[in-house]
Amino acid sequence: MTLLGLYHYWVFAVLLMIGFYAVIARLNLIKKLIGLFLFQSAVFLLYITMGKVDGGTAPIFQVGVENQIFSNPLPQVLILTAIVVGISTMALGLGIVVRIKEEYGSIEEHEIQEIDQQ
Amino acid sequence: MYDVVTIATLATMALALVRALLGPSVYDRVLAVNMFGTKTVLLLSVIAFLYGRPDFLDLALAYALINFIGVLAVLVFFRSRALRRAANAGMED
Amino acid sequence: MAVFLDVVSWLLLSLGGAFVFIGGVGALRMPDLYTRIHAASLTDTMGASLIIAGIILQAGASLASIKLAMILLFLLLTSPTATNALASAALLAGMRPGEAIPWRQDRSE
Amino acid sequence: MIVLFGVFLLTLLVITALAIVRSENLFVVVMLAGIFSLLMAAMFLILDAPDVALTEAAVGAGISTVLFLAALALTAERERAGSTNRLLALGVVAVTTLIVIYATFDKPRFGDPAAPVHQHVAPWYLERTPEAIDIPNVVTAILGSFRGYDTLGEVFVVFTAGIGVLFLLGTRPRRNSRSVRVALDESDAGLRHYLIPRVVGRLLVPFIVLFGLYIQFHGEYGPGGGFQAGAIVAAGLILYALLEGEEQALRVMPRWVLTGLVAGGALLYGAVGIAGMLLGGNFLDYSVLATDPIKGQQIGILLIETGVGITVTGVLLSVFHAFAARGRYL
Repeated sequence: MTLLGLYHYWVFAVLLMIGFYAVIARLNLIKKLIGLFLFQSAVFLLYITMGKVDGGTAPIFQVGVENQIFSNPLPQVLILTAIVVGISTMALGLGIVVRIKEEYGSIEEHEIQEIDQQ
Repeated sequence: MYDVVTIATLATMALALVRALLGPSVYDRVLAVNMFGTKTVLLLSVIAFLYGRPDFLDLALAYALINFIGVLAVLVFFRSRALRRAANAGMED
Repeated sequence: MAVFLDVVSWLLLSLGGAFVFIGGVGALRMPDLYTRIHAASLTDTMGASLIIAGIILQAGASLASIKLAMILLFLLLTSPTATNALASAALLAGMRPGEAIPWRQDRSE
Repeated sequence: MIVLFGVFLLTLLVITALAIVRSENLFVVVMLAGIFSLLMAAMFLILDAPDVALTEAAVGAGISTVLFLAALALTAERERAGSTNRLLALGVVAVTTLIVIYATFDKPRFGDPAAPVHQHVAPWYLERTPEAIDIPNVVTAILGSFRGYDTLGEVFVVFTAGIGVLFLLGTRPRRNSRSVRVALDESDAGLRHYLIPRVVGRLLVPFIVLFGLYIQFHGEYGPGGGFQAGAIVAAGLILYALLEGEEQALRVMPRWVLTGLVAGGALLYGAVGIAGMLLGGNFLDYSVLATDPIKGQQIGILLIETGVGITVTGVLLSVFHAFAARGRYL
């Protein structure tokens, strides 16, 4: 049981680092954005995992049911807004990439740097 | 009782994921995503009852309604690409 | 009566699960794109109908049943439409049904 | 049993993420990201977070795929192999992964009710919600009332991001990049030639918008609220634009309406705060909005959730139209 619980955190660590790898090792700008998407998803997962309580249920009161254990609602509030903020900022990032493509004709980091040095 | 269905759905999700990884064409991957979407609707409905909280069915309803927008976007994407290529070929002639 | 309902819904759920799984195997094992679409979409419809019918029997007459019926209705509308759109997109890109080698694209993958 | 289901889903998540990083075809990457989002939503539901799962569903099912595909149509579909020091990057990542995994052994046990996260404000929120606000969904109560100031900030981040996209893509493209723009006949726009998607899609648009409104106003009693509803309504209207072409969608909902929605929702949120101040309370203190403080709280939450929904709808639609108007999509 302890191991199964730890597995949640390990998946968080692995996902975080897969996203990090895409950001640092890939040169394509859209791929970097996808890496950021993975990174932020990993953080979402960590928050929600920490909010879970054994034997708990979702923090919505039910009529006629008393003495329920509820999972922690606070991380859920933070992540709920973060998902929508995430897609908006992702759109902003994609907008910047589109403009870069129009100005430089490429979305590969090394090609953009070559053009800049000329 | 719900466990059997959940296991079947999860196994099918794994199979669809394998199809998405193998490809070979991009359309196979779109097919896999579409399958995955339907399986998620079923999984969410079953989990709602497994947890004894039927009010979570709203989630499955949301997926059932908007999941196919992604596939339509793919169709629009390929259609505009085909038009673009035709237009480019026409300019070169 | 309750036992009878339980048995029927268990049967429906298991049968639905079997259909869903067979569809997954078909989507994995069939030789080309259009046969795979065929395997996936038909079993999807059958499996989803059976599973949701099974859950409705468990839920009884309640708001949940109405929601489940809506889910089934929308699935029956959207899932074939998505399949149709997918097949249209594949045809548009020049994939012909029955061709022995559908994987001309993406061979580098 | 359900823990095992969760573990299985997590394993699928890792496999999908690895495939996303490995694939060089960006279209495939977008499709796999769709699968990733579906898995995340199922995982959130298993971890007792239906509100979060609904948000992920509303955003991930339609909108993010549509936005990424629009960006791909404007840039490139394939990643070109470049030369980076992959080994160095892999080394850094491997070492960091090990450090993070080592740190997880010090974390509280998964599901431990005595963990520090569950000690401070969270029990207070759960305790106070029935007496101070009296709505069943504690998540909505925290989002709208207890942490209303925080949510105001988030709404303004969404607002700013939307304005930023409009600034970036609202300018006219240069002439040389316009040569590839396909001149489309109006009768040819969208998916008008595809009868089945068009008929079914048009049938579903009103249901999607109606469902969005249900999520908006049912958010105090079940999973839902402004953020989810905004994304769902936007998805429905984007579906309409996909089916009928961008021109027709803009005729139904012109740009000035979209801009009005973006600003109007944020303004409504701020106005509720100011109204509280004018009635003698603090900023975003809803208790003074009605004679009964509990009633006031409920009215306040309803109003600010509406503001959130309006802004999110406006921003997502404006962003979509900004990408679509760039010319190579739709």
